[in-house]
Amino acid sequence: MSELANAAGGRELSYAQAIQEAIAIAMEEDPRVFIMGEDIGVYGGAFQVTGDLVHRFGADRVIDTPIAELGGAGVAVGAALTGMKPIYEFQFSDFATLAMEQIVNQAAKLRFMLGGNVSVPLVMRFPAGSGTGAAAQHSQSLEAWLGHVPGLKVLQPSTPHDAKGMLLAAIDDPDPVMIFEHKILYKSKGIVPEGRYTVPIGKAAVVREGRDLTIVASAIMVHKALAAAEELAKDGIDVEVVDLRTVRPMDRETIIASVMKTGRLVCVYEGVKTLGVGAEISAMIAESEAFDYLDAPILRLGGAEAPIPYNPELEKAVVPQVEGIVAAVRKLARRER
Amino acid sequence: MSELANAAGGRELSYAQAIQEAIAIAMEEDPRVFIMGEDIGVYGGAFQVTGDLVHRFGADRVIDTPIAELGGAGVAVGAALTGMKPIYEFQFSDFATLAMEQIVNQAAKLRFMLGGNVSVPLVMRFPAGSGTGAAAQHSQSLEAWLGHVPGLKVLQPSTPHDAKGMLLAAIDDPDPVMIFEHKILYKSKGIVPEGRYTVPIGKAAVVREGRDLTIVASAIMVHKALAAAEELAKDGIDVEVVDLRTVRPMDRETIIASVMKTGRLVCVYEGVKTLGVGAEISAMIAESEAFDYLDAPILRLGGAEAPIPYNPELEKAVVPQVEGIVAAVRKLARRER
Amino acid sequence: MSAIPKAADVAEAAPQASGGREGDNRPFAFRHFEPAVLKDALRQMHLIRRFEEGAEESYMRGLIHGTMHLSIGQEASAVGICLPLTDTDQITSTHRGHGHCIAKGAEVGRMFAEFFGKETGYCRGRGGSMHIADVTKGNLGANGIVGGGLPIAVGAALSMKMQKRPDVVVSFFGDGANNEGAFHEALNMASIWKLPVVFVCENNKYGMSVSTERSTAVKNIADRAVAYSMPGVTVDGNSLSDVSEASVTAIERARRGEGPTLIECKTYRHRGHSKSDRNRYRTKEEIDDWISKDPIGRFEAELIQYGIVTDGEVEGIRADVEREIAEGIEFAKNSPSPDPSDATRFVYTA
Amino acid sequence: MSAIPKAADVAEAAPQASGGREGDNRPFAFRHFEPAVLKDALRQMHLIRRFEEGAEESYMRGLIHGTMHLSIGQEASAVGICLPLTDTDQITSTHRGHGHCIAKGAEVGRMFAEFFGKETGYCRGRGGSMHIADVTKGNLGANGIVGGGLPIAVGAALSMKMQKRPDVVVSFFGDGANNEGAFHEALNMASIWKLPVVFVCENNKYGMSVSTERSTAVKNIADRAVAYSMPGVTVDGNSLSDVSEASVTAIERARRGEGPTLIECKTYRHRGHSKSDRNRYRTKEEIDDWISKDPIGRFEAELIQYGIVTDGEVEGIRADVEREIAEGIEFAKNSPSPDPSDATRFVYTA
Ligand SMILES: Cc1ncc(C[n+]2csc(CCOP(=O)(O)OP(=O)(O)O)c2C)c(N)n1
Ligand SMILES: Cc1ncc(C[n+]2csc(CCOP(=O)(O)OP(=O)(O)O)c2C)c(N)n1
Ligand SMILES: [Mg+2]
Ligand SMILES: [Mg+2]
Repeated sequence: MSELANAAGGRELSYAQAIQEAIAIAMEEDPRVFIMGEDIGVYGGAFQVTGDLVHRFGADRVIDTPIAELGGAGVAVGAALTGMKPIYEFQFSDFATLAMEQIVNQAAKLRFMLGGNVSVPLVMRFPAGSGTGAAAQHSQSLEAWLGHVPGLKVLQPSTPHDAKGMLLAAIDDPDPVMIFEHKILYKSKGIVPEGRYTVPIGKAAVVREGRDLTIVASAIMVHKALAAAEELAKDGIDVEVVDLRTVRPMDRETIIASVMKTGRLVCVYEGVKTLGVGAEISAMIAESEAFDYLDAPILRLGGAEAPIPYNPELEKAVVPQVEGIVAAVRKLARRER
Repeated sequence: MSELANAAGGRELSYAQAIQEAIAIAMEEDPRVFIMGEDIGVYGGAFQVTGDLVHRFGADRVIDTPIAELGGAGVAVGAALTGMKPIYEFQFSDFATLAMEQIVNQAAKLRFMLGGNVSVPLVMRFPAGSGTGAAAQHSQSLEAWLGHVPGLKVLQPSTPHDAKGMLLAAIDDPDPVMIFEHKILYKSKGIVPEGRYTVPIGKAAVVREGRDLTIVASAIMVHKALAAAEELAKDGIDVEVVDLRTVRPMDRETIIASVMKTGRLVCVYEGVKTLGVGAEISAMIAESEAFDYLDAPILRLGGAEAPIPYNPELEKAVVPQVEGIVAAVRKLARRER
Repeated sequence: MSAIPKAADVAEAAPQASGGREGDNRPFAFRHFEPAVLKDALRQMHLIRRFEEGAEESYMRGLIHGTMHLSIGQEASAVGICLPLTDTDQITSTHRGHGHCIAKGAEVGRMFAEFFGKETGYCRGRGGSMHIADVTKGNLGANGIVGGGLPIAVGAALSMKMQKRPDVVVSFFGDGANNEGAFHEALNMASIWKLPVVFVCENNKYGMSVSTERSTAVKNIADRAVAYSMPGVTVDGNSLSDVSEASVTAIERARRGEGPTLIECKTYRHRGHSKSDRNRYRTKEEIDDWISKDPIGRFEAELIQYGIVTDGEVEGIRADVEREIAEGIEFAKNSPSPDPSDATRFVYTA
Repeated sequence: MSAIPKAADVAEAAPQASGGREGDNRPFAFRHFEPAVLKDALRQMHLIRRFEEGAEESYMRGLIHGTMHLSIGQEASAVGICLPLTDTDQITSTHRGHGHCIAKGAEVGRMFAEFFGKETGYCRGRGGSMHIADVTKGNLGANGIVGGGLPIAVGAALSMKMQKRPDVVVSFFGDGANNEGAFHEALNMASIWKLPVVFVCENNKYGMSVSTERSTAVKNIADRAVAYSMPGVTVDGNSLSDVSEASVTAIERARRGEGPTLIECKTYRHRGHSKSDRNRYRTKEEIDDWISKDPIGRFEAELIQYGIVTDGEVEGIRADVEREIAEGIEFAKNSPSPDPSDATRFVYTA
């Protein structure tokens, strides 16, 4: 794979390394870019995303904050309002519950409330998701919350390639962009081009083509969906997998086109099923021109209606797994209208 | 109307008065019940919901807090954990963004995280919605956020009758119950029975029967939907209106039965359309047995993808209005599959 | 001006700030500022007062919907604090922010237009009273969230420092806001990073209906400065001169890179908290007592006493202000409303 | 025990608290507590230490997944603070809460079981290390949110007061937590309402990797007590006796209805922040220096010096603890795991 990678001007990097590379590129290019958060300096970040950036850029541009998420987020907003381009790292997305005021009432609304006279070029990064045995207060997936908020853009890259390209797109963006990074993905590897490139905000990606059924999946679920698709191919069920990539603004065109082709839709996401990302995907399709092409109900596989438990078997049981996806798709694909 | 009211053991009360009556009944019955919040004492509450309760029950049970929503919510959680039954009033639901940590990480999850060893019998009240000219930071509808959180129950009563009955049910409930009260409804009037009664949590209400199409509406939109239904009746379109009443847990049975009867569904809600309450209603139907009965796409009329503007015409333009509902229903009802 | 622990730094710094002749016994402002500046300060105080009275009248006439928070009685604090600021210095303001906005150089016509929800308003009618901002003059905006501006101000100050700009940031907030977590987090960060920011608490004794005695565990808000190792001063917020002295001292300190200061201006709002206030928590005596300490009358009397203005000039200022307000209201009235089809504009830049 | 402003109240209250004979020059704990209590305090300190070492070993052996935060080195603070508490007094704890849990009377077997994710664990395997709670002993739980327990403790104290219970609440938190807004809001409310709560800051010099010098604008966290008009004391957190003296004083004050106290225990964690800590922010010298101040060795030496225990008794305590830990691990290992089909149980009561 590494030869292939070199040919394409890329190398294998982990998702965390890809993010770090994007930050470094942006900070080298633009003195307005800086990063702040808890333990992102000498510690290198709870998930080692910032790594040794503090040694490359100094503690004035890689700023360790006190443990104060509301204030920290507000500082980022104030800096963004006055000429800087901050990146704010939440240590875990769960702690963003302390900062919703600044994110939602201030960052998202300031441009609008001030009649277009300001922009808030701010990037926030949210390590999210379960699977680390860290229990209910360190494992949530809250992308649906921010996806509900006009003024924000909300991303969920699923590969190292996209993690780098979408972060660079986010830093270029004049508006506040929220990036949910699944913690389990940080160590996943993939080919990442060198240097600057961007992956557009608002574009889903068809990561596997298929004729029989569409799975729209987000973040880590993209990989589970792809694994399920391989399994299902053995049964002769040809699944198309769409990587959502952006929760807000959602890529209607790509998803609608896929469903119009396959006639069947399953949404797979880790966040709690009720009012999670898949609710919007489903509702968007059900009111679109794709409705008439639907040959079966729209299924959602989302997180269980429970907090994330500590025990590892319970923890697995509350989020969609490959077997569950396979079973659900099999049932839906065979259903006659 | 007042004769009728007396006959039924009720009187006309405003929505705000109905809530106050529920609080008073609960506080009289149970010394564990108390209410806390900002300016709920001598001021009587920003919307005069608590009125003169402080004079009836004293400042020790009608507690004015400092302006400190995170701390206040946490105090309520701590009291609920240790034998009391607090009611916490947010002055505006927008300020709950400061308290999400305590609501979501603590109140909602404590019972689960502690393996069922505790309950958190807590009621929180959130004055919500637009229409008062208070602009973007005082007009949000965030019920979808809390509807996404397992461990919480989330209510949106639309009438004085339900406001009283659901609040009493919420206070009786052993788990944390979040009640979104639309500010514009506070002065609306309706027949309210005297004394104690409860309206069940988790039950939607068919408030108008019809054959042609189902509107599921929540909070103030129930009234707009009813007005639209009257208008549409003139065209011979017979609309069934379902008052959602509970966002979490959602009443699947009532909504599915209605859609199986009418074959067409429009969801009307004030919160932002994307990932708002209607997304869940739509997705729930699209994956249910009602799917095969659908004769048309599922429409959603939700809030615009923008913060609430100050200017009154703009403010009206960003939330569903009767004319918009009428137009949408007309189009959908006439659509041939 | 009563100092509290740590205020020593302030006291030391003060002499540098105070200009004027040796042996000049007049209050600070009269020693420190040119007569023209002082006259303009009086004009601004009148302009704020009449702006808010004009808003009140407009509300009665149905020209304004929504609510409003008037700062009548608090003008010395807004004007006194902003006296040493330049147009590139920044402020964050509050729900009670008309005074700050005018003191930072905004035009009343565009402010009325915002109040009336017009396209010519500072926020094109999208923000209203609680969000008025004139960023061209360094006003980052009123804020509907109590305490919401505090961390934003710290971020702006970090920004000034990172960009090596000479500018400072002033963050206005109320006594009620001082119990919010945002206050604590903001002051702590400003202090550890030695940022050029001045925190100005306008202590009007009440956060809505709750008195500071009932809400706040310290007597003076400035007493909390100790918890952030920054100077804290409590001043008579109805004395333009006392306020300006604290402001000059704190702003010079901030500009020298020595870090933040907490200033508490003790003052009073003559009106209710907002339009829906039935005033059940203050006595008529208390209100009357404070009206007798009106900051505008006091400053006017001092200006006359020290020979900066004549009675006639005062009349002239009042007449000018009157005209400016009338013109502002006319401008606003005659301005176009936003087009409802534009309701979702300005959500995103791109 | 160094007092800071407002600590006068504490000093005055202290004599009431200290029992024992006239002219007794031994440290407070030796005057105040019965020998049996002191011996049990030593046993608890050993139990905490061995519990965490056992957890570490279990982690190495793959019996535990997830992370863990060890309090090795901080045992005097947990045990000293809880000494005067009854089973109906309440505590809120932190992510580094094993010590608090044991000091408040929990059984190590059920704690290990929780750690191992077993149905017999205190939280039936749903909570894990960061949520262990034994509510039957008044432990409202560890908390994964830094500062999350502070307002909850204030609420519990309000509850005690409303129910006219004689019980008090202790809220443990770290130095890192003292910069959270929740700290400010909680302490302010506790003070204005004079609630029976004691705030105990375990200052181990770092919030994860960031030292208090870099994160906190005051030298001693207890200096912040002034901002809430409550007594604030800083004690040597590695001295069981000093900690217990501050605790007894504060708890008696709380029980008398005189309101909250802020206690700061200066201490140190020997281990990294969590399992993923690569220790890039502390020197070996600093760690070794603190290991030499180990609270268990110190207390043991004092007990022997004052003739409360013999060397042989210490050996006995250690052996007992060893057995208790071994049995606890066995119990946990042999306990059943929850049934995955029960994954959504306990979300709602009804
Ligand atoms: C976070 C938040 N909580 C509550 C409110 C409602 N509210 C608006 S102003 C106010 C009182 C603020 O008091 P203070 O800070 O003293 O300012 P003042 O109104 O006295 O100028 C309250 C409670 C709000 N806007 N934001
Ligand atoms: C609100 C919140 N922010 C950040 C974290 C991540 N985190 C867990 S412990 C910790 C350090 C806490 O420091 P301190 O309060 O001093 O406690 P210590 O770990 O030293 O015992 C951090 C940053 C968290 N759990 N919660
Ligand atoms: Mg005030
Ligand atoms: Mg620490």
